[in-house]
Amino acid sequence: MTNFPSKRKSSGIKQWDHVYTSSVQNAPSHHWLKIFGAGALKGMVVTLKNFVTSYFRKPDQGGIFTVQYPEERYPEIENYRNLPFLVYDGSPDKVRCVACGICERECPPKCIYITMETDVAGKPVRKPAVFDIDYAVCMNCGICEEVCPFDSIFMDHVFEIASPRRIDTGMIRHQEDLLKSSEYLQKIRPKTATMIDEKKRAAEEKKKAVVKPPQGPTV
Amino acid sequence: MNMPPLLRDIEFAVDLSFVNAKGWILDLLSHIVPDWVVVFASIVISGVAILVLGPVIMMYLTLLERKLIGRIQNRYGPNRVGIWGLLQPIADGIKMFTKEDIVPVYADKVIHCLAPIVIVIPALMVFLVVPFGERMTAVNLNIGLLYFIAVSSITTIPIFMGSWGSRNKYSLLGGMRTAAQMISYEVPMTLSVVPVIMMSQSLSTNKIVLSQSGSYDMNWFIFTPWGIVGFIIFFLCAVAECNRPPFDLPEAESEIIAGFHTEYSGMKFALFYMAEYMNAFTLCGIAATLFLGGWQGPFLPSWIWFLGKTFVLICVMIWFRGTFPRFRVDQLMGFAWKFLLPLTLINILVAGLCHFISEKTGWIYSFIIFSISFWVLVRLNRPWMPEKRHYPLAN
Amino acid sequence: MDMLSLIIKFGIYGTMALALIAAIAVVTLRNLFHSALCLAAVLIATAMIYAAFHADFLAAAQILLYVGAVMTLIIFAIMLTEQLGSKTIRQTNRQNLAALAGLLVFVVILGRVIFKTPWPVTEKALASKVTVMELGKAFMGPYVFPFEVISIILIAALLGAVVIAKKDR
Amino acid sequence: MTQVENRHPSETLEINFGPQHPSTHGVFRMQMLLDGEKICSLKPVLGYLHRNHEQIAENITYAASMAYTDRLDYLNAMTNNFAYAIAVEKLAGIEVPERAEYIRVIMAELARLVNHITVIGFLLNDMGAFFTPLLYAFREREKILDIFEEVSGSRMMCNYFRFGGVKRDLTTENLTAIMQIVRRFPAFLEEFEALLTKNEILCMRCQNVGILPANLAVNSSITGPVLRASGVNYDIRKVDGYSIYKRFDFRIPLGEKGDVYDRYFVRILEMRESLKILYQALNKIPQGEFLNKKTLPFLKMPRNFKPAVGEAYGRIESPKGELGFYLVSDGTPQPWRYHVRAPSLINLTVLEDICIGQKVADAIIILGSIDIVLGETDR
Repeated sequence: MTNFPSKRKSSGIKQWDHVYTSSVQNAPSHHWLKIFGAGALKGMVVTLKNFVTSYFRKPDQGGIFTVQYPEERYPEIENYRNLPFLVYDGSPDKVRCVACGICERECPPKCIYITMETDVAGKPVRKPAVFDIDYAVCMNCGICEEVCPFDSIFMDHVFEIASPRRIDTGMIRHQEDLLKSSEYLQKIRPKTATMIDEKKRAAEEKKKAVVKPPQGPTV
Repeated sequence: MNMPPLLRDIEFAVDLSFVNAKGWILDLLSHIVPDWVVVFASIVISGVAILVLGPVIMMYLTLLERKLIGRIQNRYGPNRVGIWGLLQPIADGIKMFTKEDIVPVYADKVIHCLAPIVIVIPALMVFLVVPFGERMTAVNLNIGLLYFIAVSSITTIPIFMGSWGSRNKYSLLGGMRTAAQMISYEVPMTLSVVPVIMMSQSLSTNKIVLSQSGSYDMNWFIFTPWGIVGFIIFFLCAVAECNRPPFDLPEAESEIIAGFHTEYSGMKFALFYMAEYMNAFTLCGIAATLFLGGWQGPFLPSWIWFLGKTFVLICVMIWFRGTFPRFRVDQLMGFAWKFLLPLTLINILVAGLCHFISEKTGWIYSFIIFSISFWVLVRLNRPWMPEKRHYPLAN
Repeated sequence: MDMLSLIIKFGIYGTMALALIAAIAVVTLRNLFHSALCLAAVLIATAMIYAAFHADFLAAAQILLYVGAVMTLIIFAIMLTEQLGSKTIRQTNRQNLAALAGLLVFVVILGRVIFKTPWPVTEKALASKVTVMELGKAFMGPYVFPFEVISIILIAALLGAVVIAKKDR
Repeated sequence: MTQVENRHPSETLEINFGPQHPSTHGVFRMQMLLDGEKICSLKPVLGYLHRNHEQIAENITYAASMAYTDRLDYLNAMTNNFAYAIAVEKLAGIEVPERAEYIRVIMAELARLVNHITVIGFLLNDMGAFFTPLLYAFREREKILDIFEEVSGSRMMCNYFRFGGVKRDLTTENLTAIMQIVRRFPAFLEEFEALLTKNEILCMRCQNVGILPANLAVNSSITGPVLRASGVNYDIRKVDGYSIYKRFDFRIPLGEKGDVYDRYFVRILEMRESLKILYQALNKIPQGEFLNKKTLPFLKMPRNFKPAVGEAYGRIESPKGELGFYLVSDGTPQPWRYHVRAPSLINLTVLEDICIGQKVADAIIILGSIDIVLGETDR
């Protein structure tokens, strides 16, 4: 059980029935406020109060809650998801994505298009040749991120992507536009990135541990 | 008032600065040009002053309204164009001028285009009798008040023209609502003025103001029992006359979109708006003149008193807009005919009574009369009164 | 000052001409709504003429009652019968004879008034200005009986209207 | 219902309210026949926002539909997710851990708060109060949406529920923030009510307008606050006791007459009851799993999630009424049949009955008080 510090007295929670029933409606019927017009006047007092308090109250206490967008920005929330991007480690040619196509298959509005790269001999390489996402179609559900077994696709925090065009340079993003470094991921989503890094390290150690023993006897 | 002579002189000079400025210009002109030009120039100066004043007032009233309502709703209001958004009205004006001017295909084009022009004329004409300050009435008509009521009643016709000319069903509904509302509210408004006319024994706005002087120039009509009731009724009717919330049925945007100006765009729309805001200003100004002593008031120059009172009333109008939902048509009419009208008639009687008895007994009597009549009227209007309801909480 | 009076004169004649033109338009225009608007123009022009002849009260009353109230009702009626936004009703002049008769009666009355007035008008009559105060005193003094009778008739008419309107329910 | 018989052949005016109209809450059209301002007939015209929701869902995996349910009633994605999750869990027989149930209830009740204040704000907007109640409501709504964003990643399209739990755990900071909202909300409600409940104009507009009799409401299978405002004690939270609602102490406010005012006030009271539930849930929430570990592989590979052949109907008390998902599985990764019982659509069926004989302005507020969201109505 989560225990909350008892702030009951200060925050106004007294008795249940008192707080959770409408005192306005249950006002005694002989109240002087029953005069016709009193309710309207009371409403005017409320708006006047808000008018006055808008000058000195804080946003979360009933003051002005506008965020003056280009100058002020909303604090970034780590879990915020907007549009997907691809992660590379170190340099852009070391893409985490192996073009397995799971995200392409699971994407509900089908906004991802992937083809696998082939080497000179025509043998497929575990790397995407084409990785396009149509941002105009994407509905920011985050399923691609969830299903990706290689932790290579993540939801971005960038939302200023307005464009007058839908195709070409507009909303269809190619692989080179989608690629962002793992440092960027660390920056925008520190918790997730750390978790993934730890998982990877653990997996690598496990791999080493698994790979080493057979090496031993042969040497 | 016991003020040092120098201070009084200064006040006097400031008070009459606009009047004196006009006098100097005319003096200067009279040396150069023939007499009839001087007379003409006098009219032109007053006219130009009003023609400039009207739109400027309208522009900054919109800003004031948006700012105040913004604050009421815990927003900033316009604050991007200029400091505190002071250039916002100008930006709006530019936007209005550059917008496409749409005339519906099946509209009655002449009437459709004429309506916004016609609506501004009465709105500007009523400025003539508004006493902005001592000796600052453009035309001192001896039937000023009647003129004001008469001219402002013309406003229905351009609204009709707009609603009929645009051939839109929403506009038509809006036009019908306007007609009903304007006619209804003119009656209690005119009747609520009657006690003022009775007491000041004049229809001239200037004389009405002068009759409210007295100790500290504070002998305003609102400080009398009939004045307070008359003022409330007049103000409510004024709000209804200029179609502002909670009486904004003719342009109810959530019901009939924008009523009579649904089909207007660009500058034509702006003209409708201008007329509405100028009407709001003049009606508040007249309310201040009739009940709040107009430009009377101690210490400060007269025109500051007048503008101050007027803007307080306008702020109350804006406050109404920020608070109240809208009436329904039948309730609106009922409020005028079944509630305000009887109250105005009673008010006239009370005013007569107060005239003949001493002030103290007058207060007591009128308080009793008003409470009884208020109670009776509320009883009679039972169908609309809020019901007390019981809400069981089931398990 | 000569110039000024000339301007005023022209103004008055212009208003008269406007009133006449608008009056002709009222009967000749085929669109009912346009006719009604022209009627409003006639009434306003008449009020302006009154005002020019120092009958301020009459002018204001004319605008208040005729333009503000009567015209509004007429236009209201037109809008209600206009099949609401569909095709407009055309104005027809079928009652030519009746109109002619009415016109004749009007001309006769007007002629009588003109012939009965002692021309040229005396200076004294011109100087006397009827103020609102005097009007009020007249209503409450010598003319109190007709005034009250008219109010009773109006109230009766009002009640009658309510009764007729209520009958439907 | 009250039929307006044509006593005297007066001219009627046919008028289209919408699809582009400021107060039809989206692209909804009401074809009205007016006699003056009185409504003689009213035909709701739907389908302007039809997006083929059910067909899409029948062609994608079960998990992928979760994101689409957000778009049904876009004001409360949380409850839509809840209903869908319950339906799929019934279909596949998935257990939900204790903590997850608590998180679900907390989110659903927060969504109810969001929905009800927004609806009341919009109702007042329809009534002509120039945005003031709406913006006060939005001020509080923002705080709750902040919570949604923190836990789910999106303010409105939450996509937060998963089969067998939720996507992410609530942190202690989240819980404290929610507690703060719950603590401060009554004060806001008092202010809101001081502005509205006793306002004479609001009473005049709302009382005895759009009366929905209890028998008509039951016969037309109306649900939610609209039904309860007519005095019928029916709340699926009590009737089904789904999830863990049986553990909480809360009551169902009932209306007296079934008019717009009752619908307004029942919502206010419901918010207070929701606060009670939230308060209890926040105090009782246990530690533990937030997601059934068995379903994790399915979430990683949605194609492998193939419920056994069968059908299931999961329903919850969404803020708008009974929201149900009917699923038929044929053993493939896609549902064979997927149907949504949308409360908005079914509540809308009485619109004509309760609007006839009222004024135009009333029709608008009746529509506002029924509380439709076109995303759900047209699907």
